[in-house]
Amino acid sequence: MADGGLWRRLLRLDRRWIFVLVGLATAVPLLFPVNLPVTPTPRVQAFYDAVESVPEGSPVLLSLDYEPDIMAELQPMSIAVLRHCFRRNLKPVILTLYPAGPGLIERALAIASEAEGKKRDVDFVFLGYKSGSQSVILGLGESIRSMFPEDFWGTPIDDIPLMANLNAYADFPLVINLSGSAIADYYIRIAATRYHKPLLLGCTAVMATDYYPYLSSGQLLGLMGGMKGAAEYERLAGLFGDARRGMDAQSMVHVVIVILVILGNVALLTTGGLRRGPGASSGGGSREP
Amino acid sequence: MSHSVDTWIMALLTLCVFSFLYRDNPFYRFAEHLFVGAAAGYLLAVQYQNVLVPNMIRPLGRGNLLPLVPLALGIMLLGRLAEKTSSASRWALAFYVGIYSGIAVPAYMQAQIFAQLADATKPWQPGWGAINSALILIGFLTVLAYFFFSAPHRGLHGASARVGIWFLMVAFGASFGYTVMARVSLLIARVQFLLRDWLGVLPGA
Amino acid sequence: MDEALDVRWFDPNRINLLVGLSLFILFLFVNLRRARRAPSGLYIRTLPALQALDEAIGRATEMGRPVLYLPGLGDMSEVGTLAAVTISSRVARRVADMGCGLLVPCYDPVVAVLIDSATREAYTQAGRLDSYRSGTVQYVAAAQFAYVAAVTGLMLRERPAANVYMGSWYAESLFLAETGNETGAIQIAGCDQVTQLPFFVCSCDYTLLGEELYAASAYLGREPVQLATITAQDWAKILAAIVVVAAVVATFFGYTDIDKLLKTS
Amino acid sequence: MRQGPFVLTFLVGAMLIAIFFIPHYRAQQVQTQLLDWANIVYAFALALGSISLLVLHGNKVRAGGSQAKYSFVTVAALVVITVAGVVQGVEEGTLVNRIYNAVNAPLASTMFALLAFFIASAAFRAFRARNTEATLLLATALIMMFGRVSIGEFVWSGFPPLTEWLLDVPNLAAKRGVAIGVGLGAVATALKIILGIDRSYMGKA
Repeated sequence: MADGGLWRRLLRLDRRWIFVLVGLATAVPLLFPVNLPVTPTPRVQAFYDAVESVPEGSPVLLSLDYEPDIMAELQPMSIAVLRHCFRRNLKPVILTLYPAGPGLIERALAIASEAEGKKRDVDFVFLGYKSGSQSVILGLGESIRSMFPEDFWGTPIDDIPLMANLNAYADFPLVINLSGSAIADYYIRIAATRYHKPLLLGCTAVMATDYYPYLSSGQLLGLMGGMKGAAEYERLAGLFGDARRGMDAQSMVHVVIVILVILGNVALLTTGGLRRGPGASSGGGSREP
Repeated sequence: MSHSVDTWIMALLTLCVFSFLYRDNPFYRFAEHLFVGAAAGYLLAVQYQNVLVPNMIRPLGRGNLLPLVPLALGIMLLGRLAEKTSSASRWALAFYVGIYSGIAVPAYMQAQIFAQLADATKPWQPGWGAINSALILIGFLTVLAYFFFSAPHRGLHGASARVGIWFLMVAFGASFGYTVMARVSLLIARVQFLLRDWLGVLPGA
Repeated sequence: MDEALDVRWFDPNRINLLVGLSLFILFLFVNLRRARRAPSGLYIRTLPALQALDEAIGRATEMGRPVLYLPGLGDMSEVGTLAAVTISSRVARRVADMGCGLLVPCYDPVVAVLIDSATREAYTQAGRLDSYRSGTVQYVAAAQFAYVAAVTGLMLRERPAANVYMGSWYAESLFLAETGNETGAIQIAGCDQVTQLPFFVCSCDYTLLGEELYAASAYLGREPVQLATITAQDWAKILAAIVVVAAVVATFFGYTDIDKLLKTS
Repeated sequence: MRQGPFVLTFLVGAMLIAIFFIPHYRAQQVQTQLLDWANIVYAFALALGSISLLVLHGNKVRAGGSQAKYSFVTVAALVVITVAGVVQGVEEGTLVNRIYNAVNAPLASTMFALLAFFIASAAFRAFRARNTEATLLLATALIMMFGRVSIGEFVWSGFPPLTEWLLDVPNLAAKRGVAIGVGLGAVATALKIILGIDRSYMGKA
């Protein structure tokens, strides 16, 4: 009876206990990391290799298009890519097509440039935000100057020596887009397809599968999806950032959910029951078959 | 601990929202009402600055009279503020609905139907891949059978519809499991914000 | 940027789409004729979710609690939202007939105006305009999670007996459906976004999958003319299946370019 | 006059369908113009909606009671942000931008993060092997979850390729079937509205 009662009670478990478990599974690994290994997938490896293959000292065009709501997935990518570029002595030219983007990018740049000891206007240029997403991406094929006459801090582009010979996609050996929206499609259509530029994409985990076809067609050279993609990249670049820190918590939360589901099903079996407990709603199968 | 006012505001609002997990309470209610007002106000300000000013006010100022058409429609819409004038808004609605239905017809035809058909009629993968191609074909046909409305789910049609729902369930399970990580990422970022940016108990990035 | 101006009056790359669209319109008109000639001749299988809708409204009336109708987070450029608007007028009519309360918080301001006028009209036709309160249909905020915050607040404080989700939904689907589940409301959902369907299936009592959302308005209307469009869709599905199977067969005989006929620019 | 709006919907809708097939630059200019106008009408609708939101919460404040203070928060936030945004703009460095970053952004991302909790509670409650369909849903979801995290690879190296297969084959098949059905449903719905077959969106049952 006691045992059966326990399982029965588990079936009706107040969901707030689940919330507590999820909360702990997130916070504890962040405070006490064990650093589970991260194995890079071929797509992220290809992303990394593409950055590695750019000759030292070359400029790289970096479009970072996201806002605070999804920064959890994309900000770690930005920091990792920037730091990797800095280490290889590449010169990133950065822009954003989202009005709430500059604040985030400023922070990412501060972290990356401080860590690698790089200076603005010498080692990188931040052009800031420009509205009109698709038309800006088109405009970058012709003239960066007409799109961004000044950089983010108000310095005229022509006063920045690094920008002297840079004015269009043609002047960059590589374009990188980290995006949480359809902006990625525009870069694929315009920068990669029309201007035949090598293009790398970082996006949210949910978006990633939609872009696999562009890898096989060669329009994308590499693809990094979500926090896991960012963690793989950090691992390749020998960095230890927010994504890798987060992966322990990811594993923990996933394990907690899997164990809960298994326990729920054991309880269902033990209590003999296809009878529904109170509070249990119809599962996937209650629909008309 | 952070010394920035903004960080404190951010942290307290974050905690207000988290408190919802326990139950509805005055802190959550405060955050909820603040959020609705702030979001509605922000949207209004953005629309004014990014749509009305460049597309209506400035052109009218330059003597371009075309924006008078949407201005008239917009005023008709505002007619709803009073009972007497509210039927004028039907014209503005009719215009708006017409535009988006008109765009939708070819757009859905192209992006949903033809794009998928073009993909489905591609030659099969060679070798073992052909098994996958065959499975995709079976899944596609049985799911279509499930959605077929003009016949009851009986006999062969019923059997295919049943297989169709199995494919749907596998797809739903995959989508569900795949999404967990994205959601957990967002939670991790919030916890990192609280522990690091606000409390300062985690090492910096 | 400065491409030569296009002066063609027809895009030959889109001829396949024109053919497809013409065929579909043809199917539509043929079935409209059939429906007008023999209104009872078209068979349409039932959707349990829509039968449950009546029960849910009935239960809300008995309990003296409102029905919460949520038209999705799509804007008008998504047809799922148009479907949500047409369904709202059917739901409003039933709610007005039964005399129970209705709450419709909206994400998109245009949708709010449309549903407000449709609902008013439905109450008028039911002869109960006197019981229509302004504020029944209310714009909240066109920001995803601000809207979610307001709606969860509504669920917890007004305790609707039935939550009806119809339209295009995104990440908020699970948030709302889980909160609604916790309040014990009967939940009926319809969604055309595949990625969100699993969450509704897990947390709602009934879910209209994909195109069932579009069929719902016709089902609830029950006019033969409406049902004719569903039959036209079924014909198009058969055609799609035939095209795909034919293409597979053709590739075995060495014709491998069928997919190019369906490519559009 | 009752018919007038439906005629307008038909004309605008039919014109936009036609324009899809006409690449002529003048036709494309017409489409751009109409979309511009629709955006302006939207801005007016947003103003109308915000006014009604203001009225709603204004009335609640006036009515007093324990909830009045919350409505006051909504009203204050809406008014302050709208006025500041219209006067000063919404760009980086403005008051509205600062409020957005300190209030809207953390509230939105924390609400979003709550999904991590709900996805866990939904999984616990709904993933019960009651029948074939539910079992398929639950099994695929568990495999996906394991295949996505480091610890899954640790347990069995076959998890990641299996998850890719689930996404690429059964998931693709089901999604394709749903997409074509949704496409047809959407085209039919939009056509019904353009042709005036379904007028229920304006309350005509």
